[in-house]
This record gives sequence, structure tokens and C-alpha cells, in this order.
Amino acid sequence: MIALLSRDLKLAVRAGGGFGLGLAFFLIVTVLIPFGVGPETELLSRIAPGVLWIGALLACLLSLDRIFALDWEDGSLDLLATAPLPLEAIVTIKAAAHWLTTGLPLVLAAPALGVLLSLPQGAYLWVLVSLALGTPALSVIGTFGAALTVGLKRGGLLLSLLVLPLYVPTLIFGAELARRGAAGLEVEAPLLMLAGISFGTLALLPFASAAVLRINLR
Amino acid sequence: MDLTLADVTVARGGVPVLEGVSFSLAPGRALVLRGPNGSGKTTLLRTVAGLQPELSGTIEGAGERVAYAAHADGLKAMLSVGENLRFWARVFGLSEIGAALAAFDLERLEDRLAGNLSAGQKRRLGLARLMVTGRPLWVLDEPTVSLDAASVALFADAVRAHLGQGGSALMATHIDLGIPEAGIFDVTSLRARPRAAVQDEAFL
Amino acid sequence: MASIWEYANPVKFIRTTDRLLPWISVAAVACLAVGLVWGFFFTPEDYRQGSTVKIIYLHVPAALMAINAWLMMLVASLVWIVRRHHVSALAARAAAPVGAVMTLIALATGAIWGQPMWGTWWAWDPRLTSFLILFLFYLGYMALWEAIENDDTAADLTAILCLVGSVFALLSRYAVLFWNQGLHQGASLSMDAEENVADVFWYPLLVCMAGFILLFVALVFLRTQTEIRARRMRALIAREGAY
Amino acid sequence: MPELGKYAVSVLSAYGVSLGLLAVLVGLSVARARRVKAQLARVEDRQGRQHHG
Repeated sequence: MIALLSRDLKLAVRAGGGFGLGLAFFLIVTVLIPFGVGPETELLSRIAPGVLWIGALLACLLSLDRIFALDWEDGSLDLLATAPLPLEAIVTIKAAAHWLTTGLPLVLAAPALGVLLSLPQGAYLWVLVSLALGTPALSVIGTFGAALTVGLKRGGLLLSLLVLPLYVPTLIFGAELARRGAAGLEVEAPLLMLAGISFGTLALLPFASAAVLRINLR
Repeated sequence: MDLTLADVTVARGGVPVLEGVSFSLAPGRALVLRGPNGSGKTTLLRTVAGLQPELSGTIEGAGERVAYAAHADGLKAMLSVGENLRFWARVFGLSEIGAALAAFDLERLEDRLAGNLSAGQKRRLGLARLMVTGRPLWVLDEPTVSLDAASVALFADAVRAHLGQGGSALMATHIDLGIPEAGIFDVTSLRARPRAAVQDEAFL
Repeated sequence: MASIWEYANPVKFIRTTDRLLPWISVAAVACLAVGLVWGFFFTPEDYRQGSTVKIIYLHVPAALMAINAWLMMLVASLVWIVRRHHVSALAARAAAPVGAVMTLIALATGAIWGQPMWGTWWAWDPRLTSFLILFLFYLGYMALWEAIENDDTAADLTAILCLVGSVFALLSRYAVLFWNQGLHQGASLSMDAEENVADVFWYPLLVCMAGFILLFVALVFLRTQTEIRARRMRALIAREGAY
Repeated sequence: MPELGKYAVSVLSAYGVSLGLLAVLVGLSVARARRVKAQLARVEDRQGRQHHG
């Protein structure tokens, strides 16, 4: 299992692995927002938590089709399916690798980009917490979508269409947690819901992803 | 443990391609599948490897004993030869890759990126992968594609060494490998009569 | 005693629904005509909402069917996964566009109703927002059916998507309620049938709901027949090629 | 025609949009049903002749 994880991480950071693309996209989205809505500090600081969440979500979406597509094309997926690893473990590791190469860098970059959006002082912690708690769910849900569309030509757009509605609860609770934290309101409810979604999807969705992958491989 | 197929029917996209396939393969033996293109050899091998379910019949002695190699080698261009092999070894719970590198004359290439190999070298690496799985039953689909005569000889030696250690091999290939332990199994006579796909039967 | 699963046989399904379809269609049209005419011409205005109350005869039944269509797809998907009856999978496929149009009607009428009430075409009211999300789920489900060539693979994958989607749709519903509680305290539109709807509005509404249900059943029967025939045609052509 | 008051446009457009959408849905469903039925009949006819003739 560790072998697969470390291979995926290695591949991501080597040339052509696409590591950093998501991060660059996140940066560009955050830079473009003020051009779109105007430079008014007060407005920016009010929408900053939501913008950071949307940016992270889109950056995440951008790299989903790579989760299985490359292994599908070069035959690795067939070979992995005959390996002594259950497919459930394989999809979980794939999701973990996606999070480590995409989600985690986004979480770490968010405070820096928060500066560009004049994120209020007290909000940094909550943006960080909500993204750290929510992005794993984005990776796991995205892995399910990637498994659904693995054999399809031009699956990229379909993948977005399938995954975006599934992202709604995570986005709502994540952004709400960041917003409430920033405003100094009670955060317990969204915190619990976001944690529940993350752990729930992490525990259950790999079974659906593995079932879908098995169907696509046969 | 023998690999035993009893009255197996395999299907491609739901359409039966081979039916009544029965044979058994003992340790130390190899079996070469013969048959024209499209006769279902690949489908049979994929079924034995557990990548798709058989339509009917029973397959015993496959499953966790299979190391499968197909047209696609499953190599990562951005990893070196050694890294590719070591990865597959670790997936199968092993770590030693020296013997595999030596058997397929890949030692000098160990640190080269797989993406920079020639087609034949890639193929050799793909076959070397079989040796690091530690699995007794090799299931090989056209293993000698893009190999030159010297490499085919290397491959035949590796297969014989594997058989000598009590392993077995089931392969689809058109060339004569010169392996005395190998039997021939011609699938031509077992081709399924043309009929509709199973998922369509309810609609006919 | 014939088992209900007999109707899972495509031929039997087509024969039975062929007999039922004219009756259901006539009943659907009759109910819709009576209910809508009654509601449109012969009900008074609401003291608060004025004549916009007449929109509920479309909005409420459409919203009802938008949700029930998804539930039906969920049940059909489960039947397909457990018992692998092809008719079940095709019925789910046939219901999706109907459900999507019902959702669209619920959204459109909701927005049109909201325009004079809220002074804007669209407000992120929790209920409307939920229907918008449901619409996205319908779109994804239909797109997945269209994208996959192998019929059984498509049935399997869409069934799992429907299952997973149902859980997330429910989660979204709660998320949306939670998300918007701060924005429109108490001001959310109360077009719930149960709440404060007097009998004079309630009876024509019931007739309209019956009409929408019958229309849905008729459309799903018809469209399932079409899907079965299309499947049979593909199977015949494939067999032609095989011989 | 009932007196719809100041909301006439809203009410009428709601009915128009909804009935229009329903009509499109029914129309497309019926049209496709007819088309597929005819195509199937043609294929069945052709195969029937091949098998018996």
C-alpha cells in the first residue's frame, strides 16, 4: 500500500506529473476575483473565505481525471487489479495521493492567498481548519467520479458534471465554517457536519468507487 | 497446485467467444494457446487472470497465484527501470529485483527512465516484472511482441527457470519458444457459435 | 398467483403497459384539465398573495413529482442491482428526463411566483435551491447514461450513481437549510400544501396532483417501452452481425 | 377569463412555461416512441424474412 502511495507521490512531483498545476490555478482564480468584483477591501475581506473555498474546489476538480486515467492508459490499473491489494484499498490510496499532491498544498497556500483578499485577522485559522477538514472529502468524492468515468473518451467534462453536485454539501459546510469562524460566530454545527462528511465519505465511498472500478475493468 | 479449467465459457462484451474450454496445467509445465486473431485468446487469459468473470464453468488454481502480463506493460515513463520494478515488487510484498534485472539483461539500464527505453527494452522490463511478483502462475498475452531473437532467448530461459522452480506458464504466442515443457492448446475448435450477447438475451 | 416480477419480462411489460397506457393517458389528461381549469378559473384569490396563488396548481404537483421521480429511480436502481431485471434499469433511465422536466417546472414556477413576492426572479430560498441541486443531479445521471456504450455497464454505473447521489442529495438538502437560515429568517416561501391552504384551494390542487402522477406514470410507461424497443433493436442488429 | 389583477403576467407566464415544457416533454416522448417502434418493426421484418426465406 505504501508502495503505491509513494509511487503516486513520486510521479506527481516528477516532470509532467502535474503537481503544482492545481496550486497555480488556485492562485490565478484568487488573483482574478478582485479584477472581477473590484478592489474594495471591505467587500473582498467579506467574500474571502468563500472565494478561497471555491478556488480550492475548482483546483481540486481540475486534477481529478488524472487519478485513474494514466494508470488506465498504460495498463497499470489491470495489473493492480490482479495484485494482492483489494480495489477498495487501491481507490483509498489513490484518493490519499490526490489529497497529498493537490488538497494539502491548497490548504497550505490558502493563508498566503488570503492576504491578497484581505482576509480578516481572525479568519486565517478557520479557513485553514475548514480546508484541512474539507479537502479530503473533495478528494474522496472526486475519486468516485474519476472511477465512474475512467474508460470514457472525453470524460473530463462529464466528470465535472457528476462531481460538482456531490461537492455541494462539503462546500456549504466548509465555507460556512470559515465564514462563521471569521465572524466570530458559533462554529460547532458546521464543524461537526464537515467532519462528519469527511469521515463518512472516507469510510463509505471507497466501496462505491471500488465497485464502479470493477464494473469498468471487466 | 494445478490450474484447472472445466467447461469454461468466456465472453467479450457479453458475446461468448470460446466455450467448453477444459485443460489443466501442472507445476513445472507451460501451455501455449494457439488460434487465429480474434479467436478469444486474450479474453481467455483475462478471465484466468480474474479481470473479468467467466460466463460458465469453473476455474481453479488461478486467483492469487496469477502474475499477468498483457500488451500494455504498466510502466511509468517518468520512473527509472529500477523504480518501476521495485514498485511492483513491493506491491506483491517482495523487495528483491536483482535476479529479474539480470535475467532480462536490464542491469545496465537500471537507472534509466522507462520512458527513454526502446520498445524491446520496455517489453523486457514488462516481462521482468513477472519475476518480482513471486507468483507461481504466469499468464502471458503475446509476450514476445517487439522482442529480437536474443531477447526471445532470454525470455525463454526465464520461463524455463520459472518452470524449473515449480512454476507454470499459460501464454498466447505465435512463435516457437523452444521450451520442451510446453504443450500446445489450440482454441480454434472451441470458438463459440455466433450468438447474441448475454445482456441482450432478454430482448430477443 | 402471478408474481410481480413477471412484469420484469420486457415482452410482458410491453403487452401490459400497452393495454394500460390509453386509460392512464386519458385519466391524466382529464385530471389535469379538470384540476387546472378549476384552479385557474374557479378559485378565489388569496387575500395575501392575490392571483399568484393560482401558480400552486402547477408548482406543488411538479415539485412533488420531481422528488418522487428520483425516488422511483432509486427504487428501480436497487431492483436492478439486486435482481438484475433489465426493465427496471430501463425504467430508471426513462424516468430521469421526466423528473428533470418536473424539476424545471417547479423551478420556473417558483421563480415566477417569487418575482412579485420577493421583488426578484431568483432568491436563494432553501427550497428552490434544493430543487436547483436536484436538477444538477438529474443532468449528471442522464449524461452518464448517454456517455456509456455498453448497456449493462451503463445500467450498473448509473444505478450506483443514483444510490450515492441520493445520499448526497439528502445531505445537500440539510446543508442548504442550514446555510440559508441566516438570510431569510421566516421569510421563506410557504407554498407547502399542508400549511394554511384552505379547502377551496386544496381540492383542485389534489386533482392536479393526481393528474401529474398519472401523467408521470404514462410517460414512464411510454418511455420505458421505447427504451425496451431500442434495446431490442440494438440486440437484433448485433445478432445480425454475429451470424 | 378570471380577473388576475396586477399579477396577470406572472400567473399567465407560469402557466405558459409549465404547459409548454410539458408539451415538449410529451411531444418528444411520443415522437421518439413512434420512431423507435417503426425502426424496430423494420428490423424485425427484415430478420423475419431472412430466417424463413
